[in-house]
Amino acid sequence: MLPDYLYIIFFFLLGIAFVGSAFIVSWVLRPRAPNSAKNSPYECGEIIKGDSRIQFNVRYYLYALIFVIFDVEILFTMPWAVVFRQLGKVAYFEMAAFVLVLVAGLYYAWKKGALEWQ
Amino acid sequence: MGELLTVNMGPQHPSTHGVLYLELTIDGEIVVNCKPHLGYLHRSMEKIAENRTYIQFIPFTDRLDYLASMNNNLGFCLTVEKLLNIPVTPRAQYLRVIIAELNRVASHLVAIGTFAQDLGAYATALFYTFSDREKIVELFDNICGSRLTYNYMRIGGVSGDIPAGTEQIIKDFIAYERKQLKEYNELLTYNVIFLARSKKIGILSKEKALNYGVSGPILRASGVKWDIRKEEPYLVYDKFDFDVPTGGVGDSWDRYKIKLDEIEQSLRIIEQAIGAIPEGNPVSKVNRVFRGTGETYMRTENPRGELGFYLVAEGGFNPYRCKIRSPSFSNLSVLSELIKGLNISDAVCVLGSLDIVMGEIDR
Amino acid sequence: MQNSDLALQIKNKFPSIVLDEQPNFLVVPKTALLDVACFLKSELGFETCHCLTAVDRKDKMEVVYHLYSFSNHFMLTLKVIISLDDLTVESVSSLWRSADWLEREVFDLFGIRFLNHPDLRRIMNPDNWTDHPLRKDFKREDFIPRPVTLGLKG
Amino acid sequence: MAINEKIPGDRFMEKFPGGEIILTKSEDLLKWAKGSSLWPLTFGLSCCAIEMMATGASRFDIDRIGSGVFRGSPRQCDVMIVAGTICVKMGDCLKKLYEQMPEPKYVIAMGNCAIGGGIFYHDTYSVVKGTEQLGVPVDVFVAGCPPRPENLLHGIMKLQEKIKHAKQRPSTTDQK
Repeated sequence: MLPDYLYIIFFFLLGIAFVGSAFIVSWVLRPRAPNSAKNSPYECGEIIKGDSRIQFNVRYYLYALIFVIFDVEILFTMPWAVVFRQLGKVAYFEMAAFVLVLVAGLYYAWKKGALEWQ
Repeated sequence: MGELLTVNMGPQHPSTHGVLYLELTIDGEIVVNCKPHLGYLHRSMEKIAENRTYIQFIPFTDRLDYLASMNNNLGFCLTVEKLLNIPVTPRAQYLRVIIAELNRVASHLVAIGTFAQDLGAYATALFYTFSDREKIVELFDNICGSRLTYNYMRIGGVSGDIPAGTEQIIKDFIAYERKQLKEYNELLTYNVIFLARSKKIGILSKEKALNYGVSGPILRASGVKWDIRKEEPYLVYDKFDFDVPTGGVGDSWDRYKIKLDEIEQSLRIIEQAIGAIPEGNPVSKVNRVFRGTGETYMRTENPRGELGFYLVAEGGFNPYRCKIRSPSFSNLSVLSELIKGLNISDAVCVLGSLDIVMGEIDR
Repeated sequence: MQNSDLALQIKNKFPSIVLDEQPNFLVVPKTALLDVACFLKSELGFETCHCLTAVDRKDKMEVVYHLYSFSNHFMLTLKVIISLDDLTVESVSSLWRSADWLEREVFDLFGIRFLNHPDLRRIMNPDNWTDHPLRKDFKREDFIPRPVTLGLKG
Repeated sequence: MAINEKIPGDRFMEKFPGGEIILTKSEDLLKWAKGSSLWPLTFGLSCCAIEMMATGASRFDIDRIGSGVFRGSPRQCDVMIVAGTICVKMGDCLKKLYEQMPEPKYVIAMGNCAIGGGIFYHDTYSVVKGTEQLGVPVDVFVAGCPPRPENLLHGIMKLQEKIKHAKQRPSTTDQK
């Protein structure tokens, strides 16, 4: 039973090492010369007018929400898509049902006007 | 109505067509107010004009609207000829018409390419139109030795005759360009996404256009049938028949479509002019030292609108005062009215359709 | 439609003002500018203020208006003479919106103040500048004049 | 075949007998990578910007030398091509943008106006006479008004050479 978990742990560590090495190598190689102008925010070369810490419009949150739903959907279809030939007909219809439920959700959001900006 | 945020669509920005600084106050994605700031390319042209002789100022007019340098040269030389009433040889008039119209085609091609790029067709349309423009720019390179700032027109004519095989090159280019125009129509003009992004965006009514002094393709897109080459013909424009395409509603798509149709009309003019070039020397034999008194105002049809020169001369070699009335300056003043209430991506679309050049606005 | 009959119509509409009529431009006194401009726009059909500029004549300033009427294809040049000690004139941006930016540019480069202009600030030069570059008496130390060429004595 | 037979034309790499493996210093590898992927900042000011776009377009194709990716924000750029006339108002914006670029950064002054004021040197009150006057160190000057696209490509190649043959690591603190 244990070796199965070993694989997962091994892949988890490999992921962390892969991402970490990218950071470490670039941290080592890049020159560092911070100065005040470089740390100031980039505003097309002009002085910053007004403050950027404001209450954002709720529309942005709705967009983010719908994006997350479909992102998770792809997360599930990916492993299925790798082996869907061996799984046969049943898995196919199962996945189709899963996708249809989400499309219905999108249709509802569309008709409700969540995607319109106004 | 959330809190308002002030965003600098500043001097260094990929879609402001030069160094234009728009201070946008936005509510989420909607532009509530836009305050343009100019002057980031103000090179004090009019002060220079007062310290240069008439001939010495011609290279500076190249750098005004640097996409249509020939038309600027033409506008300035016509004004000086009108002020000092200098004759122009007939061959020079035909050469000037051909080359000014070729430069109009090149300028509209850049405007179409950058407009499509603003709407998200990243660089594909730009590559098409720029490769067409390269043919014209190479032709100008043969004629007067430079790709962008030509300094080709002289007071009283043109600086040199066109090399021998140029008529044939121009004829081939016209045939090639007509094929390309059909391709642009299929590829871009009636593309569903392109229509969705530019139809009904930034509608400019006729009265507002006249009130803001807008001129050129943008005025014609709003339905005013007005072209200086037809209304007050200069050079030999009255000898050619070409029609003035006018748009319907005055939205961004109309402004784009007008430029395509105008390329077609310019090709027609060039075709008729090529066939009827008279013989003769390209510049009139006049005493090359120009001085005079008086004042005059002359305007010509630039690709972007009516370029006017107001020259005041007090007898010296240099003009006493030279005011350059630039079309993009008035065209841009409409922008802040057009984009109130649109979201930012549509504001970029309207700015692209107005087709401004900062060198001409800031002088 | 020529300068002369335009001047005639203005004279019988405003008998009081002194209208100086030149071959190709009209000079209007500063005080009567706004009503003449209104009259030109409403009755005589001058839809656009095509170009607005100023000329520094060393002893006086001239503000030059080029008004164009699309209906009868005529470009009128209107001039207003301003003395150097009181550089102000009425703003016509309420009549023609195109004059708004053009007046801001004249203010920036010449220093002529346009009364009740909606937003009169510099358009071309940085806002902290105090001098006006296009005046004939404009002096600055970093202003490098071009050396006079031997051939042409200006 | 000698073990470290030099590859003709480039003194960095030595070839192993089999020919598949190349031996080089990590420093040179880093410089080669930096040189061949110079991302320019879209900083077109006036007429030279049109020639820069023509260089980016399909005929002169700046992608051949690896710097076709024109980035909008200075945070993702390596080279700032100052293409056009620098005016007084634009001067401090240029200085700030140069400061905001991350460290291995280079500047190409394209066109006479960016080099030394060019045609706008005399009788102007609002033109900065060259990039150097703003205190921005310039690596390559590309002359011309506007320089032809081939000139700009040549300028970028000269910059690549400069990067490859740089003696020590160019940190801007001691670059003056």
